[in-house]
Amino acid sequence: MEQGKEAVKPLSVRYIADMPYNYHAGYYYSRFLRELRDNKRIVGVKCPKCGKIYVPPRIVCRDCFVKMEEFVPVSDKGTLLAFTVTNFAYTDTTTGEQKKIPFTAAFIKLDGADSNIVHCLDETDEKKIKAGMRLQAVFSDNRTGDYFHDIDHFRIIEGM
Amino acid sequence: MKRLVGIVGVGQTHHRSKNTDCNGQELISIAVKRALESAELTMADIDAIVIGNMDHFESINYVDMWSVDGSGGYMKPIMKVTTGGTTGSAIGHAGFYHAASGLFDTVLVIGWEQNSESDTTAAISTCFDPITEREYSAGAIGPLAAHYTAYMTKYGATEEDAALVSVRDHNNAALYNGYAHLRQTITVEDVMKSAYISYPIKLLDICPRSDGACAVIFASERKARKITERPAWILGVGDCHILVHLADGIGLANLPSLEIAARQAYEMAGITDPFNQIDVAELYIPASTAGVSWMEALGLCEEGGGPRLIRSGVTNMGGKLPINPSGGVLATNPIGATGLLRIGEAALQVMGKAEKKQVEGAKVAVATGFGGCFWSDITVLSSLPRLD
Amino acid sequence: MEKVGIIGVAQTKYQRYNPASHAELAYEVTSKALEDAGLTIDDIDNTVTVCNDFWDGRTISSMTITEATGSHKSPTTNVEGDGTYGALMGLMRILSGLHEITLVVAQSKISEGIPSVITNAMFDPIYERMLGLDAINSAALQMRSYMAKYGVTEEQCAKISVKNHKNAKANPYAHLAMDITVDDVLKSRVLADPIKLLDASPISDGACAIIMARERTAKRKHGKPIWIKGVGHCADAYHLGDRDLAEVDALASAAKRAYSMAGIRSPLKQIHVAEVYDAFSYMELMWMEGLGFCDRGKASAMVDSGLTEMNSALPVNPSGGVLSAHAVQVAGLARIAEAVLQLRGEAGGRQVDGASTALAHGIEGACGQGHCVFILGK
Amino acid sequence: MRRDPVARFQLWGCEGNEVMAVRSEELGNTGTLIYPSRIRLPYTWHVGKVGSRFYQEIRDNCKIWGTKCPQCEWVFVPPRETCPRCYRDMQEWVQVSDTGTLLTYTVTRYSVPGIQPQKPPFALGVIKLDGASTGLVHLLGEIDMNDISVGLRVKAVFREVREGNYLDIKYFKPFRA
Repeated sequence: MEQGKEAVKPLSVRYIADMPYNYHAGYYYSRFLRELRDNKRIVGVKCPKCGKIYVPPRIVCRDCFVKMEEFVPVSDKGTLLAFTVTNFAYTDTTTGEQKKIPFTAAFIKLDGADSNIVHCLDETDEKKIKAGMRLQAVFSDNRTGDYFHDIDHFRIIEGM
Repeated sequence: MKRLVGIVGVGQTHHRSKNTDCNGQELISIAVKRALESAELTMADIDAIVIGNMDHFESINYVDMWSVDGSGGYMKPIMKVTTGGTTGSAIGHAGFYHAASGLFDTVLVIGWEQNSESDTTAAISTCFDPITEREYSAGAIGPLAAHYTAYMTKYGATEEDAALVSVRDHNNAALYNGYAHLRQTITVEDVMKSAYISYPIKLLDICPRSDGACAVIFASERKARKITERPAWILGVGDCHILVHLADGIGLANLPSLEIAARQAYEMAGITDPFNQIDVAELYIPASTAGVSWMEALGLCEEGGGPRLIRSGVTNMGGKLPINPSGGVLATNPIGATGLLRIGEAALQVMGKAEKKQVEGAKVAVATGFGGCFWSDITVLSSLPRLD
Repeated sequence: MEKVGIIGVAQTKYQRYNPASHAELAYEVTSKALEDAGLTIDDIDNTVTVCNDFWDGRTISSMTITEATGSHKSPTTNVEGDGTYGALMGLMRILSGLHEITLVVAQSKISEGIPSVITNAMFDPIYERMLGLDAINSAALQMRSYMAKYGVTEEQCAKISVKNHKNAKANPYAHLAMDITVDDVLKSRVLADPIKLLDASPISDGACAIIMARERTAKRKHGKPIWIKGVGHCADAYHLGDRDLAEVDALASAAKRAYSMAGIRSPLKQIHVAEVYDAFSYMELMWMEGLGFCDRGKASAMVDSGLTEMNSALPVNPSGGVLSAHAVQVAGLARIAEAVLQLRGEAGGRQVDGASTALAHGIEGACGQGHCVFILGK
Repeated sequence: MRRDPVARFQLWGCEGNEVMAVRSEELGNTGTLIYPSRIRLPYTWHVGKVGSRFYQEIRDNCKIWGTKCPQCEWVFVPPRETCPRCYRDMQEWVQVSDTGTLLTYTVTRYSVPGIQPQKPPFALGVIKLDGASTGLVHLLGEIDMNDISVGLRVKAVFREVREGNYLDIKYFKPFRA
């Protein structure tokens, strides 16, 4: 090999990194997911100090830093705060395949909750969606304990 | 500040969309060698190293260990700090703390990313909670868009205001910064005509993804004074990592984390009148819309005063308070390095070494970092060891 | 170095499959550490979390425990590495003069992922990663190299495992506490020879938190602060082939730094108890050499003489060490927490009598490429 | 809107996914759930100029080259642009032998789907090639798993079809001069 003269075409190494994880839902999410699955009910957890209700439930109040233990149901209806229609393809990391697009990610404040949730709408035409719209959760018939499956999507309540 | 720490060297790569010439370690070494050269130091002078990036962008675990070939960390103290988008600013702060602790005199800080090695959107989607968020979360664009929509309604800001920010940053990069990734001048019309990503944010309003690295050398007061006549002294640091659920960031009227972080850093630095005391700012704005609405969190204007500030042109080069002479994040975004580039560029300004992008007579600069879940970091730098 | 004291420590019990989530584990140790220190979250003026995006299966993994540790309430950063590195970052933040009281939290749910897949990602993707290297078979390369260079036997390594699992019986937090014999170790299933199942540490979920404070504050807030006397960290070369795997130069350099800060000239005499990161049995031998408790290649003889057993000259890993509970990221911080308990005299059945100086050690990367050493004292 | 209505959640104590069986005896009756998922992503890593030349020489000529540090005079294989020990640029390329000495080895006997180059058991060793200062980690082949020993002389066996990656060297086999 003659030094420094030979043209080198840069190579690359390709492969798929595949890392399985058995995420543990823990005590708080598990309660939330079981209520969805078994009772079609959305529950949050209430801070004993400030009274804020967090959905999905979590162990500690963000503001008061006290442990929360009182689970309370909230409405399956709520208000659309913001949304994004995703039109560009990217890899679905749970499968390694391309994600199915378009989909509408929705940030929703459920009635009775003090925090917001993420889910999707069954509408992908941006012109038909407006922040402030009223929404309702649509549950799957065959529920498995998976938030993004048991609530299939949120629908826009007509006449709003 | 108990112990004074100064920045004495800054180096960066030429940022590109795809860097096939070198592997990650070699990319890092380019920035490191330039930083050493700028401070007229050798690797033997370095007492400790801090490095940061986003693991799943290159799929390398324990980057502090892996990087040793490029970072020069062989038989040296090295550690990794990572906090998402704020990684660059967090490692800058970590470098500062290394030197300020008195444990180390000369500290090399490295931020890097080879974004082209992975699907960045997919990799970033894994930052969302796997059980209750990940499925439909493709990034922070939605919340940023919602935020600006609310801001426009409340304060009469317009999409053109955001376009002005985009034009300012892109053109600064094109005209003054040879290292920048995107180096084309654009007009407000170009921005307005570009496609919507998520209303009101358009293609030319958002940052690219880049391959690149940045290295900054921090030194204790004694060492810094030996190395250079004019170090960039760190007068204040602040950070606030306020939220963890993406959805909770919706409906924020401002960027509270930046307000809190700025308050910490300003108090430390003795800044009471930010607009008049700060000469130049390098801000981590992921979208041009933030370049309008976050000005007030930094105390640069009154509530709702962002549009006025941007329209007046004072943040342009030649104005009273130039923002992002380097072109900022909208022109260059190697994610793990992005926040550190802000600190490095701000340091070059107060060291008087910013060359074509130099703001004449700049004595006080601020640099910010943004990321995670609406988190902010901020650094105040100056050519003066204290502001009186 | 200005005096910084550790005034609060907390650990969870380590176990495989802890049903609590990352945040729930982090909250448990945060609230316990606060209780131990007699503080509330409002007393904490900055936080260092220790999270790793691979082990946690999440980019920006620190987000997972931000609220649970209260780190959203004050300045914070996240160190990605062993817990000892997190503690070092916490220490530096206080020494800077900008902070008074630092909370350091590490949590780990190793049972969520596949350790071999995650540790495979330590190796260079353009070179060795394709060989199926992971934490176990790379350690096997090191163990063989060490045995070959210094004539160490598998039996001598097995003795470490026997000692540590036995010590663990007095540690309520330990994951694997048991009486085993050298023969049990030698006959256990071969994973990657010479490493056998009982030479290896378990997969544990768990968390640990410590709270440290500047001297004045530490004395005011706590009756028995344990002082940080010295600290050092250092990294060796990256590629396994660039290193002499049987040598411990990086550890020796880290230890030298920590010792000179702490005024330790004769480690064996001046240190009364050591908690070291024994992810595999042979590692304890190597680390003892790196820490200067004996000459290179002489640790096995030291173990043969029983010098590192409980009630001997230098008890090593009275807690049972990492062999008895291995929550990655947490394990080094847990070494510090255990050392603190020893110095406070609160180590219960695993107490080393009269301990006034202790060593805690963490490792980073493959085959102990990086090391961090803490010297603590009363 | 989910694509597949799969049962992703399982109660503690049920079988986990294919690679991680949850051991029921270790679980209490906590009613907590697990969520089997993964992070699966394609990556394209840039080898860089120096590494590409190394791979190219193996691929096209079955020759192994390293780079030599002007200061410590170590020859690094795989080659690096910068000496990791001295942090000096290395411009000198040095061809090393395809034969070498085994520094250490192990036989991996557990299986991990997705990351291993072949079905276990397989042998790995660190080989110091003649003329190199560093060891090269690689597979060992054409060898009885019980006959491997430190100090063994080995020789590279190249793949018939080479693609420009680490496995263009198929393995190292025992070699008698």
